Amino acid sequence: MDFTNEMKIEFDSKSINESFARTVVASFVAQLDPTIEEINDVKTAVSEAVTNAIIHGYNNQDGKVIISCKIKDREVFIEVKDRGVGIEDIGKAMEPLYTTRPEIERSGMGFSFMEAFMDKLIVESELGKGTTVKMSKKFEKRGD
Amino acid sequence: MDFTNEMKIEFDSKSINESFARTVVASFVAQLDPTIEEINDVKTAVSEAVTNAIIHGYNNQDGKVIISCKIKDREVFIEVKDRGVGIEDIGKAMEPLYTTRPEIERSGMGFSFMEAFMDKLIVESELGKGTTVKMSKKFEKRGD
Amino acid sequence: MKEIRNKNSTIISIHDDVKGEFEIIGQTLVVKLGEDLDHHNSLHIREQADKIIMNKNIKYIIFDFSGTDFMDSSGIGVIMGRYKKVIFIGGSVYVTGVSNNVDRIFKLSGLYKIIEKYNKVEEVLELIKSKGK
Amino acid sequence: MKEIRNKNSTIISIHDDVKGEFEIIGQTLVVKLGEDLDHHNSLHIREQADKIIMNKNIKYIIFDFSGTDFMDSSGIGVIMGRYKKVIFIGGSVYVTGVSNNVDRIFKLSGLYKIIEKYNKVEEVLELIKSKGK
Ligand SMILES: Nc1ncnc2c1ncn2[C@@H]1O[C@H](COP(=O)(O)OP(=O)(O)O)[C@@H](O)[C@H]1O
Ligand SMILES: Nc1ncnc2c1ncn2[C@@H]1O[C@H](COP(=O)(O)OP(=O)(O)O)[C@@H](O)[C@H]1O
Repeated sequence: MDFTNEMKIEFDSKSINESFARTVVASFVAQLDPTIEEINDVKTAVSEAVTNAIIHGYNNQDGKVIISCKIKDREVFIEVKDRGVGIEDIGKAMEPLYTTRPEIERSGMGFSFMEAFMDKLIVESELGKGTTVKMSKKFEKRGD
Repeated sequence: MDFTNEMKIEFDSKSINESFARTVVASFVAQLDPTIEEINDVKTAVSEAVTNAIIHGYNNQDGKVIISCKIKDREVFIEVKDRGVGIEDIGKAMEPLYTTRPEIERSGMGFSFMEAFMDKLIVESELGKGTTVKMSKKFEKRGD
Repeated sequence: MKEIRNKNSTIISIHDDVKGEFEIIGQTLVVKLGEDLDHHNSLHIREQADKIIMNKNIKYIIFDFSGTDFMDSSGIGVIMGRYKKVIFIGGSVYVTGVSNNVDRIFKLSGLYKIIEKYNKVEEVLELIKSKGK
Repeated sequence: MKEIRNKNSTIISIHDDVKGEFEIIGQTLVVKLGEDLDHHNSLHIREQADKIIMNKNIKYIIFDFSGTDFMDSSGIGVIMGRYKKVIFIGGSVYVTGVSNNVDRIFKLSGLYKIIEKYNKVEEVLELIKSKGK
Protein backbone atom coordinates (compact mmCIF):
# COMPACT_ATOMS: atom_id res chain seq x y z
CA MET A 1 0.00 0.00 0.00
CA ASP A 2 1.21 3.49 -0.79
CA PHE A 3 0.82 5.33 2.48
CA THR A 4 1.31 9.06 2.47
CA ASN A 5 0.67 11.74 5.04
CA GLU A 6 1.47 15.41 4.91
CA MET A 7 1.58 18.39 7.22
CA LYS A 8 2.77 21.93 7.06
CA ILE A 9 3.40 24.28 9.94
CA GLU A 10 4.14 27.96 10.13
CA PHE A 11 5.26 29.69 13.31
CA ASP A 12 6.85 32.87 14.61
CA SER A 13 10.59 33.28 14.38
CA LYS A 14 11.11 33.08 18.15
CA SER A 15 13.71 30.92 19.86
CA ILE A 16 11.08 29.51 22.22
CA ASN A 17 9.59 27.79 19.17
CA GLU A 18 12.73 25.75 18.47
CA SER A 19 11.70 22.99 20.85
CA PHE A 20 8.09 23.25 19.66
CA ALA A 21 9.24 22.69 16.05
CA ARG A 22 11.24 19.59 16.99
CA THR A 23 8.33 18.19 18.95
CA VAL A 24 5.89 18.72 16.09
CA VAL A 25 8.07 16.92 13.55
CA ALA A 26 8.95 14.16 16.01
CA SER A 27 5.33 13.53 16.79
CA PHE A 28 4.39 13.47 13.10
CA VAL A 29 7.07 10.93 12.18
CA ALA A 30 6.17 8.88 15.27
CA GLN A 31 3.53 7.33 12.99
CA LEU A 32 6.34 5.30 11.41
CA ASP A 33 7.22 3.77 14.78
CA PRO A 34 10.86 4.85 14.45
CA THR A 35 13.72 3.92 16.77
CA ILE A 36 14.76 6.42 19.43
CA GLU A 37 17.89 7.08 17.41
CA GLU A 38 15.93 7.83 14.25
CA ILE A 39 13.68 10.24 16.15
CA ASN A 40 16.70 11.97 17.63
CA ASP A 41 18.37 12.28 14.23
CA VAL A 42 15.31 14.03 12.85
CA LYS A 43 14.95 16.25 15.91
CA THR A 44 18.56 17.38 15.70
CA ALA A 45 18.37 18.13 11.98
CA VAL A 46 15.11 20.08 12.39
CA SER A 47 16.51 21.97 15.36
CA GLU A 48 19.57 23.04 13.34
CA ALA A 49 17.53 24.20 10.36
CA VAL A 50 14.96 26.07 12.47
CA THR A 51 17.62 27.74 14.61
CA ASN A 52 19.41 28.86 11.43
CA ALA A 53 16.18 30.34 10.06
CA ILE A 54 15.63 32.29 13.28
CA ILE A 55 19.15 33.60 13.90
CA HIS A 56 20.66 33.78 10.42
CA GLY A 57 17.62 34.06 8.16
CA TYR A 58 15.72 36.56 10.29
CA ASN A 59 18.61 37.83 12.45
CA ASN A 60 16.37 37.28 15.50
CA GLN A 61 13.77 39.68 14.09
CA ASP A 62 10.10 38.95 13.36
CA GLY A 63 9.31 36.52 10.59
CA LYS A 64 7.68 33.17 9.89
CA VAL A 65 9.37 29.80 9.74
CA ILE A 66 7.61 27.15 7.67
CA ILE A 67 8.12 23.41 7.97
CA SER A 68 6.60 20.98 5.50
CA CYS A 69 6.77 17.30 6.29
CA LYS A 70 5.72 14.42 4.10
CA ILE A 71 5.70 10.75 4.91
CA LYS A 72 5.80 8.32 2.01
CA ASP A 73 5.90 4.69 3.04
CA ARG A 74 8.91 4.67 5.37
CA GLU A 75 10.59 7.79 4.02
CA VAL A 76 10.31 11.26 5.54
CA PHE A 77 10.76 14.46 3.54
CA ILE A 78 11.24 17.65 5.53
CA GLU A 79 11.49 21.22 4.27
CA VAL A 80 12.42 24.12 6.53
CA LYS A 81 11.87 27.49 4.93
CA ASP A 82 12.39 31.13 5.84
CA ARG A 83 11.81 34.35 3.93
CA GLY A 84 14.88 35.95 5.44
CA VAL A 85 18.16 37.35 4.16
CA GLY A 86 19.26 34.30 2.17
CA ILE A 87 22.74 32.80 1.77
CA GLU A 88 25.29 34.31 -0.57
CA ASP A 89 27.59 31.31 -1.04
CA ILE A 90 25.83 28.06 -0.21
CA GLY A 91 28.95 25.96 -0.83
CA LYS A 92 30.93 27.93 1.71
CA ALA A 93 28.05 28.02 4.19
CA MET A 94 27.92 24.23 4.13
CA GLU A 95 31.61 23.78 4.89
CA PRO A 96 32.21 22.25 8.32
CA LEU A 97 32.96 24.84 11.02
CA TYR A 98 32.13 27.77 8.73
CA THR A 99 30.01 30.37 10.48
CA THR A 100 29.30 34.04 9.94
CA ARG A 101 28.31 34.48 13.60
CA PRO A 102 31.22 33.35 15.78
CA GLU A 103 30.51 36.27 18.16
CA ILE A 104 27.25 34.64 19.25
CA GLU A 105 29.10 31.33 19.59
CA ARG A 106 27.74 29.56 16.55
CA SER A 107 29.93 26.54 15.99
CA GLY A 108 29.49 26.27 12.22
CA MET A 109 28.36 22.67 12.64
CA GLY A 110 24.68 23.10 11.78
CA PHE A 111 24.79 21.93 8.18
CA SER A 112 27.28 19.16 9.05
CA PHE A 113 24.85 17.81 11.63
CA MET A 114 21.95 17.95 9.16
CA GLU A 115 24.08 16.00 6.68
CA ALA A 116 25.21 13.50 9.28
CA PHE A 117 21.75 12.76 10.66
CA MET A 118 19.69 12.73 7.46
CA ASP A 119 20.15 10.73 4.25
CA LYS A 120 19.87 13.67 1.86
CA LEU A 121 20.28 17.43 2.22
CA ILE A 122 19.62 20.11 -0.36
CA VAL A 123 19.92 23.83 0.40
CA GLU A 124 18.26 26.42 -1.83
CA SER A 125 18.65 30.10 -1.16
CA GLU A 126 18.33 33.46 -2.78
CA LEU A 127 19.73 36.67 -1.34
CA GLY A 128 16.96 38.85 0.07
CA LYS A 129 14.35 36.16 -0.62
CA GLY A 130 15.09 33.44 1.87
CA THR A 131 16.36 29.92 2.35
CA THR A 132 14.84 26.46 2.02
CA VAL A 133 16.52 23.40 3.49
CA LYS A 134 15.25 20.07 2.09
CA MET A 135 16.12 16.90 3.91
CA SER A 136 15.00 13.31 3.70
CA LYS A 137 15.55 10.14 5.63
CA LYS A 138 14.44 6.57 5.12
CA PHE A 139 13.54 4.76 8.31
CA GLU A 140 14.45 1.15 8.96
CA LYS A 141 11.79 -1.48 8.51
CA ARG A 142 10.54 -2.55 11.92
CA GLY A 143 10.34 -6.31 12.38
CA ASP A 144 6.98 -7.34 13.82
CA MET B 1 5.07 42.90 28.44
CA ASP B 2 2.73 41.90 25.67
CA PHE B 3 3.83 38.41 24.77
CA THR B 4 2.37 36.88 21.64
CA ASN B 5 3.21 33.76 19.71
CA GLU B 6 1.45 32.25 16.72
CA MET B 7 1.45 29.06 14.74
CA LYS B 8 -0.61 27.55 12.01
CA ILE B 9 -0.68 23.94 10.95
CA GLU B 10 -2.26 22.18 8.00
CA PHE B 11 -2.48 18.42 7.74
CA ASP B 12 -4.24 15.63 5.87
CA SER B 13 -7.76 14.70 6.86
CA LYS B 14 -6.72 11.28 8.23
CA SER B 15 -7.81 9.89 11.57
CA ILE B 16 -4.20 9.04 12.46
CA ASN B 17 -3.58 12.80 12.61
CA GLU B 18 -6.09 13.34 15.42
CA SER B 19 -3.54 12.55 18.11
CA PHE B 20 -0.87 14.47 16.20
CA ALA B 21 -3.10 17.57 16.16
CA ARG B 22 -3.70 17.38 19.92
CA THR B 23 0.00 16.97 20.59
CA VAL B 24 0.92 19.95 18.44
CA VAL B 25 -1.50 22.29 20.19
CA ALA B 26 -0.61 20.92 23.62
CA SER B 27 3.08 21.44 23.01
CA PHE B 28 2.51 24.98 21.73
CA VAL B 29 0.46 26.03 24.75
CA ALA B 30 2.98 24.31 27.04
CA GLN B 31 4.87 27.64 26.82
CA LEU B 32 2.31 29.04 29.25
CA ASP B 33 3.23 26.41 31.82
CA PRO B 34 -0.43 25.34 32.18
CA THR B 35 -1.83 22.87 34.70
CA ILE B 36 -2.40 19.27 33.59
CA GLU B 37 -6.12 19.97 33.66
CA GLU B 38 -5.80 23.02 31.40
CA ILE B 39 -3.70 21.04 28.93
CA ASN B 40 -6.28 18.26 28.94
CA ASP B 41 -9.12 20.70 28.39
CA VAL B 42 -7.43 22.08 25.31
CA LYS B 43 -6.51 18.61 24.02
CA THR B 44 -10.09 17.41 24.34
CA ALA B 45 -11.54 20.47 22.61
CA VAL B 46 -9.03 20.24 19.75
CA SER B 47 -9.63 16.54 19.39
CA GLU B 48 -13.39 17.09 19.07
CA ALA B 49 -13.04 19.84 16.48
CA VAL B 50 -10.45 17.95 14.41
CA THR B 51 -12.43 14.72 14.51
CA ASN B 52 -15.51 16.62 13.35
CA ALA B 53 -13.58 18.14 10.45
CA ILE B 54 -12.37 14.70 9.37
CA ILE B 55 -15.60 12.70 9.70
CA HIS B 56 -18.32 15.31 9.20
CA GLY B 57 -16.57 18.01 7.17
CA TYR B 58 -14.74 15.70 4.80
CA ASN B 59 -16.80 12.54 5.36
CA ASN B 60 -13.50 10.65 5.79
CA GLN B 61 -12.37 11.68 2.32
CA ASP B 62 -9.21 13.59 1.37
CA GLY B 63 -8.93 17.17 2.48
CA LYS B 64 -6.88 19.49 4.65
CA VAL B 65 -7.53 20.45 8.25
CA ILE B 66 -6.05 23.76 9.39
CA ILE B 67 -5.40 24.77 12.97
CA SER B 68 -4.35 28.28 13.90
CA CYS B 69 -3.21 28.93 17.42
CA LYS B 70 -2.36 32.23 19.01
CA ILE B 71 -1.05 32.92 22.47
CA LYS B 72 -1.58 36.38 23.89
CA ASP B 73 -0.30 36.78 27.42
CA ARG B 74 -2.10 33.94 29.20
CA GLU B 75 -4.95 33.52 26.72
CA VAL B 76 -5.03 30.94 23.93
CA PHE B 77 -7.05 31.36 20.74
CA ILE B 78 -7.56 28.28 18.61
CA GLU B 79 -9.23 27.97 15.21
CA VAL B 80 -9.95 24.62 13.59
CA LYS B 81 -10.98 24.92 9.97
CA ASP B 82 -12.05 22.60 7.18
CA ARG B 83 -13.11 23.21 3.60
CA GLY B 84 -15.69 20.44 3.73
CA VAL B 85 -19.46 20.17 3.41
CA GLY B 86 -20.38 22.78 6.00
CA ILE B 87 -23.20 22.78 8.54
CA GLU B 88 -26.77 23.59 7.56
CA ASP B 89 -28.18 24.52 10.95
CA ILE B 90 -25.44 25.50 13.39
CA GLY B 91 -27.87 26.01 16.28
CA LYS B 92 -29.19 22.49 15.94
CA ALA B 93 -25.70 21.02 15.43
CA MET B 94 -24.61 22.55 18.72
CA GLU B 95 -27.49 21.05 20.71
CA PRO B 96 -26.31 18.46 23.21
CA LEU B 97 -26.63 14.88 21.92
CA TYR B 98 -27.55 16.01 18.42
CA THR B 99 -25.67 14.04 15.77
CA THR B 100 -26.21 13.31 12.10
CA ARG B 101 -24.06 10.19 12.29
CA PRO B 102 -25.49 7.89 14.98
CA GLU B 103 -24.73 4.87 12.75
CA ILE B 104 -20.99 5.38 13.26
CA GLU B 105 -21.63 5.84 16.99
CA ARG B 106 -21.13 9.56 17.25
CA SER B 107 -22.47 10.63 20.61
CA GLY B 108 -23.45 14.18 19.67
CA MET B 109 -21.34 15.48 22.55
CA GLY B 110 -18.52 17.06 20.54
CA PHE B 111 -19.70 20.68 20.67
CA SER B 112 -20.82 20.29 24.27
CA PHE B 113 -17.33 19.17 25.25
CA MET B 114 -15.74 22.09 23.38
CA GLU B 115 -18.05 24.44 25.24
CA ALA B 116 -17.40 22.80 28.57
CA PHE B 117 -13.62 22.78 28.28
CA MET B 118 -13.00 26.17 26.68
CA ASP B 119 -14.10 29.66 27.78
CA LYS B 120 -15.54 30.73 24.44
CA LEU B 121 -16.78 28.89 21.37
CA ILE B 122 -17.90 30.32 18.04
CA VAL B 123 -18.85 28.16 15.07
CA GLU B 124 -18.93 29.59 11.54
CA SER B 125 -20.00 27.49 8.61
CA GLU B 126 -21.23 27.75 5.06
CA LEU B 127 -22.77 24.87 3.14
CA GLY B 128 -20.35 23.54 0.54
CA LYS B 129 -17.61 25.87 1.75
CA GLY B 130 -16.57 24.50 5.10
CA THR B 131 -16.57 25.08 8.83
CA THR B 132 -14.44 27.09 11.24
CA VAL B 133 -14.54 26.51 14.99
CA LYS B 134 -13.07 29.33 17.07
CA MET B 135 -12.30 28.69 20.70
CA SER B 136 -10.43 30.54 23.41
CA LYS B 137 -9.35 29.89 26.94
CA LYS B 138 -7.60 31.97 29.55
CA PHE B 139 -5.09 30.08 31.65
CA GLU B 140 -4.69 30.63 35.37
CA LYS B 141 -1.82 32.74 36.59
CA ARG B 142 0.88 30.48 37.96
CA GLY B 143 2.30 31.46 41.32
CA ASP B 144 6.10 31.50 41.28
CA MET C 1 -3.44 -9.69 15.56
CA LYS C 2 -2.05 -12.17 18.03
CA GLU C 3 -4.02 -14.69 20.07
CA ILE C 4 -2.68 -16.25 23.25
CA ARG C 5 -4.66 -18.97 25.02
CA ASN C 6 -4.23 -19.37 28.77
CA LYS C 7 -5.91 -21.85 31.10
CA ASN C 8 -8.89 -19.65 31.91
CA SER C 9 -8.76 -16.92 29.36
CA THR C 10 -7.89 -15.92 25.82
CA ILE C 11 -5.90 -12.75 25.20
CA ILE C 12 -6.14 -11.04 21.84
CA SER C 13 -3.81 -8.16 20.97
CA ILE C 14 -5.18 -5.88 18.32
CA HIS C 15 -3.74 -3.84 15.49
CA ASP C 16 -0.11 -2.87 16.04
CA ASP C 17 -0.95 0.72 15.55
CA VAL C 18 -3.45 0.66 18.41
CA LYS C 19 -2.30 -0.40 21.84
CA GLY C 20 -4.93 -2.44 23.54
CA GLU C 21 -5.82 -5.96 24.51
CA PHE C 22 -8.92 -8.11 24.74
CA GLU C 23 -9.22 -10.80 27.33
CA ILE C 24 -12.11 -13.26 27.46
CA ILE C 25 -12.93 -14.88 30.78
CA GLY C 26 -16.08 -16.98 30.53
CA GLN C 27 -18.86 -14.63 29.44
CA THR C 28 -16.82 -11.55 30.33
CA LEU C 29 -14.79 -9.49 27.91
CA VAL C 30 -12.07 -7.30 29.39
CA VAL C 31 -10.97 -4.53 27.04
CA LYS C 32 -7.65 -3.10 28.18
CA LEU C 33 -7.48 0.25 26.43
CA GLY C 34 -4.34 1.96 25.17
CA GLU C 35 -3.02 5.42 25.96
CA ASP C 36 -5.57 7.35 23.92
CA LEU C 37 -9.21 6.57 23.23
CA ASP C 38 -10.09 8.87 20.36
CA HIS C 39 -11.95 8.41 17.07
CA HIS C 40 -8.93 6.83 15.36
CA ASN C 41 -8.38 4.19 18.02
CA SER C 42 -12.06 3.62 18.64
CA LEU C 43 -12.55 2.27 15.10
CA HIS C 44 -10.38 -0.79 15.73
CA ILE C 45 -11.60 -1.36 19.23
CA ARG C 46 -15.24 -1.27 18.16
CA GLU C 47 -14.71 -3.69 15.30
CA GLN C 48 -12.68 -6.14 17.34
CA ALA C 49 -14.94 -5.99 20.39
CA ASP C 50 -18.07 -6.64 18.33
CA LYS C 51 -16.54 -9.69 16.70
CA ILE C 52 -15.75 -11.14 20.11
CA ILE C 53 -19.14 -10.19 21.61
CA MET C 54 -20.88 -12.03 18.76
CA ASN C 55 -18.69 -15.12 18.59
CA LYS C 56 -17.97 -15.70 22.24
CA ASN C 57 -21.43 -15.05 23.66
CA ILE C 58 -20.28 -12.14 25.81
CA LYS C 59 -22.61 -10.76 28.50
CA TYR C 60 -20.32 -8.56 30.62
CA ILE C 61 -17.81 -6.02 29.40
CA ILE C 62 -15.11 -4.36 31.47
CA PHE C 63 -13.35 -1.38 29.91
CA ASP C 64 -10.07 -1.03 31.75
CA PHE C 65 -8.72 2.53 31.53
CA SER C 66 -5.72 2.01 33.82
CA GLY C 67 -3.35 2.68 30.90
CA THR C 68 -5.39 5.52 29.40
CA ASP C 69 -4.50 9.22 29.65
CA PHE C 70 -6.81 10.68 27.08
CA MET C 71 -10.40 10.16 25.97
CA ASP C 72 -12.81 12.34 24.00
CA SER C 73 -16.46 11.96 22.98
CA SER C 74 -15.55 9.17 20.56
CA GLY C 75 -14.79 7.04 23.60
CA ILE C 76 -18.29 7.70 24.92
CA GLY C 77 -19.62 6.41 21.61
CA VAL C 78 -17.61 3.19 21.91
CA ILE C 79 -18.87 2.45 25.40
CA MET C 80 -22.50 3.35 24.65
CA GLY C 81 -22.39 1.20 21.53
CA ARG C 82 -21.14 -1.88 23.39
CA TYR C 83 -23.61 -1.19 26.21
CA LYS C 84 -26.46 -1.42 23.71
CA LYS C 85 -25.18 -4.81 22.53
CA VAL C 86 -25.16 -6.52 25.91
CA ILE C 87 -28.01 -4.77 27.75
CA PHE C 88 -30.69 -6.68 25.86
CA ILE C 89 -29.38 -10.01 27.10
CA GLY C 90 -29.25 -8.77 30.69
CA GLY C 91 -25.55 -7.95 30.63
CA SER C 92 -23.66 -4.96 32.02
CA VAL C 93 -20.75 -2.70 31.27
CA TYR C 94 -18.11 -1.63 33.80
CA VAL C 95 -15.17 0.76 33.73
CA THR C 96 -12.04 0.40 35.85
CA GLY C 97 -8.80 2.30 36.45
CA VAL C 98 -10.32 5.61 35.43
CA SER C 99 -7.92 8.60 35.68
CA ASN C 100 -9.07 12.06 36.74
CA ASN C 101 -9.13 13.26 33.18
CA VAL C 102 -11.23 10.38 31.88
CA ASP C 103 -13.47 10.63 34.94
CA ARG C 104 -14.34 14.25 34.09
CA ILE C 105 -15.40 13.17 30.61
CA PHE C 106 -17.56 10.35 31.98
CA LYS C 107 -19.23 12.68 34.47
CA LEU C 108 -19.91 15.30 31.83
CA SER C 109 -21.39 12.71 29.50
CA GLY C 110 -23.73 11.25 32.10
CA LEU C 111 -22.38 7.77 31.37
CA TYR C 112 -22.26 6.82 35.04
CA LYS C 113 -26.04 6.56 34.93
CA ILE C 114 -25.75 3.34 32.94
CA ILE C 115 -22.32 1.92 33.75
CA GLU C 116 -20.53 1.24 37.00
CA LYS C 117 -17.04 2.34 37.97
CA TYR C 118 -14.63 0.18 39.98
CA ASN C 119 -10.96 0.50 40.84
CA LYS C 120 -9.68 -2.82 39.56
CA VAL C 121 -10.68 -5.41 36.97
CA GLU C 122 -10.38 -8.15 39.61
CA GLU C 123 -13.10 -6.54 41.76
CA VAL C 124 -15.52 -6.63 38.85
CA LEU C 125 -14.63 -10.22 37.99
CA GLU C 126 -15.42 -11.20 41.60
CA LEU C 127 -18.70 -9.30 41.40
CA ILE C 128 -19.71 -11.03 38.18
CA LYS C 129 -18.76 -14.41 39.62
CA SER C 130 -20.96 -13.78 42.65
CA LYS C 131 -23.83 -12.83 40.35
CA GLY C 132 -23.55 -16.15 38.53
CA LYS C 133 -24.20 -18.07 41.71
CA MET D 1 16.74 33.59 39.93
CA LYS D 2 17.09 31.97 43.31
CA GLU D 3 20.26 31.66 45.34
CA ILE D 4 20.72 29.06 48.07
CA ARG D 5 23.86 29.06 50.18
CA ASN D 6 25.05 25.78 51.68
CA LYS D 7 28.06 25.11 53.85
CA ASN D 8 30.41 24.32 50.98
CA SER D 9 28.61 25.55 47.91
CA THR D 10 26.22 28.06 46.45
CA ILE D 11 23.36 26.88 44.23
CA ILE D 12 21.82 29.29 41.76
CA SER D 13 18.64 28.35 39.86
CA ILE D 14 18.24 30.18 36.61
CA HIS D 15 15.34 31.56 34.61
CA ASP D 16 12.08 29.73 35.30
CA ASP D 17 11.66 29.01 31.65
CA VAL D 18 14.98 27.17 31.50
CA LYS D 19 15.55 24.25 33.79
CA GLY D 20 19.11 24.21 35.01
CA GLU D 21 21.18 24.94 38.04
CA PHE D 22 24.60 26.36 38.84
CA GLU D 23 26.60 25.18 41.80
CA ILE D 24 29.86 26.75 42.91
CA ILE D 25 32.31 24.63 44.90
CA GLY D 26 35.56 26.47 45.46
CA GLN D 27 36.96 27.30 42.03
CA THR D 28 34.66 24.81 40.33
CA LEU D 29 31.38 25.63 38.64
CA VAL D 30 28.94 22.77 38.14
CA VAL D 31 26.31 23.51 35.48
CA LYS D 32 23.41 21.10 35.81
CA LEU D 33 21.70 21.34 32.43
CA GLY D 34 17.98 20.97 31.77
CA GLU D 35 16.17 18.60 29.45
CA ASP D 36 17.13 20.35 26.21
CA LEU D 37 20.29 22.22 25.35
CA ASP D 38 19.34 24.13 22.21
CA HIS D 39 19.87 27.71 21.05
CA HIS D 40 16.97 29.02 23.14
CA ASN D 41 18.21 27.52 26.39
CA SER D 42 21.88 28.17 25.66
CA LEU D 43 21.31 31.94 25.74
CA HIS D 44 20.46 31.99 29.44
CA ILE D 45 23.05 29.41 30.40
CA ARG D 46 25.82 31.29 28.65
CA GLU D 47 24.91 34.59 30.25
CA GLN D 48 24.58 33.18 33.74
CA ALA D 49 27.70 31.01 33.54
CA ASP D 50 29.85 33.91 32.38
CA LYS D 51 28.69 36.11 35.23
CA ILE D 52 29.71 33.43 37.70
CA ILE D 53 33.02 32.64 35.96
CA MET D 54 33.98 36.30 36.17
CA ASN D 55 32.81 37.08 39.69
CA LYS D 56 33.73 33.85 41.44
CA ASN D 57 37.15 33.26 39.91
CA ILE D 58 36.15 29.94 38.34
CA LYS D 59 38.84 27.65 36.93
CA TYR D 60 37.04 24.34 36.41
CA ILE D 61 33.65 23.80 34.80
CA ILE D 62 31.61 20.62 34.92
CA PHE D 63 28.65 20.41 32.56
CA ASP D 64 26.35 17.77 33.98
CA PHE D 65 24.11 16.27 31.29
CA SER D 66 22.48 13.65 33.50
CA GLY D 67 19.09 15.34 33.05
CA THR D 68 19.53 16.14 29.37
CA ASP D 69 17.85 14.29 26.49
CA PHE D 70 18.53 16.62 23.63
CA MET D 71 21.41 18.75 22.43
CA ASP D 72 22.21 20.30 19.06
CA SER D 73 25.16 22.32 17.73
CA SER D 74 24.18 25.29 19.92
CA GLY D 75 25.26 23.19 22.90
CA ILE D 76 28.67 22.70 21.32
CA GLY D 77 28.94 26.49 21.07
CA VAL D 78 28.13 26.90 24.77
CA ILE D 79 30.79 24.42 25.87
CA MET D 80 33.46 25.70 23.48
CA GLY D 81 32.76 29.26 24.60
CA ARG D 82 33.21 28.44 28.29
CA TYR D 83 36.27 26.33 27.48
CA LYS D 84 37.91 29.38 25.95
CA LYS D 85 37.23 31.37 29.11
CA VAL D 86 38.97 29.02 31.52
CA ILE D 87 41.71 27.48 29.36
CA PHE D 88 43.91 30.57 29.52
CA ILE D 89 44.11 30.41 33.28
CA GLY D 90 45.03 26.73 33.19
CA GLY D 91 41.50 25.49 33.85
CA SER D 92 39.56 22.62 32.32
CA VAL D 93 36.06 21.66 31.23
CA TYR D 94 34.41 18.32 31.97
CA VAL D 95 31.12 16.69 30.96
CA THR D 96 29.26 14.12 33.04
CA GLY D 97 26.12 11.99 32.77
CA VAL D 98 26.17 12.06 28.97
CA SER D 99 23.33 10.08 27.32
CA ASN D 100 23.80 8.13 24.09
CA ASN D 101 22.19 10.85 22.08
CA VAL D 102 24.34 13.65 23.48
CA ASP D 103 27.41 11.43 23.22
CA ARG D 104 26.90 11.06 19.45
CA ILE D 105 26.81 14.82 19.07
CA PHE D 106 29.99 15.24 21.11
CA LYS D 107 31.79 12.59 19.05
CA LEU D 108 30.68 14.13 15.77
CA SER D 109 31.81 17.57 16.90
CA GLY D 110 35.28 16.44 17.96
CA LEU D 111 34.71 18.03 21.37
CA TYR D 112 36.27 15.10 23.23
CA LYS D 113 39.66 16.29 21.98
CA ILE D 114 39.51 19.20 24.41
CA ILE D 115 37.15 18.14 27.19
CA GLU D 116 36.98 15.02 29.33
CA LYS D 117 33.96 12.82 29.96
CA TYR D 118 33.19 11.24 33.34
CA ASN D 119 30.18 9.38 34.68
CA LYS D 120 29.49 11.43 37.77
CA VAL D 121 30.07 14.97 38.99
CA GLU D 122 31.58 13.57 42.23
CA GLU D 123 34.36 11.81 40.31
CA VAL D 124 35.41 15.05 38.71
CA LEU D 125 35.27 16.92 42.01
CA GLU D 126 37.62 14.33 43.51
CA LEU D 127 39.93 14.66 40.53
CA ILE D 128 40.06 18.43 40.83
CA LYS D 129 40.70 18.18 44.56
CA SER D 130 43.66 15.85 43.97
CA LYS D 131 45.06 18.29 41.40
CA GLY D 132 45.02 21.08 43.93
CA LYS D 133 47.35 19.15 46.23
N1 LIG E 1 18.50 30.08 6.99
C1 LIG E 1 19.65 30.77 6.77
N2 LIG E 1 19.61 32.04 6.31
C2 LIG E 1 20.74 32.74 6.09
N3 LIG E 1 21.99 32.25 6.30
C3 LIG E 1 22.10 30.97 6.76
C4 LIG E 1 20.95 30.18 7.01
N4 LIG E 1 21.37 28.97 7.43
C5 LIG E 1 22.71 29.00 7.44
N5 LIG E 1 23.16 30.22 7.03
C6 LIG E 1 24.57 30.63 6.90
O1 LIG E 1 25.38 29.47 6.85
C7 LIG E 1 26.36 29.50 7.88
C8 LIG E 1 26.66 28.09 8.35
O2 LIG E 1 25.53 27.52 8.94
P1 LIG E 1 25.67 26.31 9.99
O3 LIG E 1 26.54 25.25 9.39
O4 LIG E 1 24.33 25.91 10.43
O5 LIG E 1 26.50 26.93 11.19
P2 LIG E 1 26.07 27.99 12.31
O6 LIG E 1 24.59 28.08 12.42
O7 LIG E 1 26.69 27.45 13.54
O8 LIG E 1 26.66 29.31 11.89
C9 LIG E 1 25.77 30.40 8.94
O9 LIG E 1 26.76 30.96 9.77
C10 LIG E 1 25.04 31.45 8.09
O10 LIG E 1 25.92 32.43 7.61
N1 LIG F 1 -16.72 20.32 10.74
C1 LIG F 1 -17.98 19.95 10.50
N2 LIG F 1 -18.45 19.88 9.23
C2 LIG F 1 -19.73 19.51 8.99
N3 LIG F 1 -20.61 19.19 9.96
C3 LIG F 1 -20.23 19.23 11.23
C4 LIG F 1 -18.90 19.62 11.58
N4 LIG F 1 -18.79 19.58 12.93
C5 LIG F 1 -19.98 19.20 13.39
N5 LIG F 1 -20.87 18.98 12.39
C6 LIG F 1 -22.28 18.57 12.53
O1 LIG F 1 -22.72 18.83 13.85
C7 LIG F 1 -23.19 17.66 14.47
C8 LIG F 1 -22.92 17.69 15.95
O2 LIG F 1 -21.52 17.69 16.19
P1 LIG F 1 -20.96 17.18 17.59
O3 LIG F 1 -21.64 17.90 18.70
O4 LIG F 1 -19.47 17.30 17.54
O5 LIG F 1 -21.37 15.64 17.68
P2 LIG F 1 -20.86 14.36 16.87
O6 LIG F 1 -19.52 14.63 16.26
O7 LIG F 1 -20.79 13.31 17.91
O8 LIG F 1 -21.90 14.08 15.82
C9 LIG F 1 -22.51 16.52 13.73
O9 LIG F 1 -23.21 15.31 13.83
C10 LIG F 1 -22.47 17.08 12.31
O10 LIG F 1 -23.69 16.91 11.64
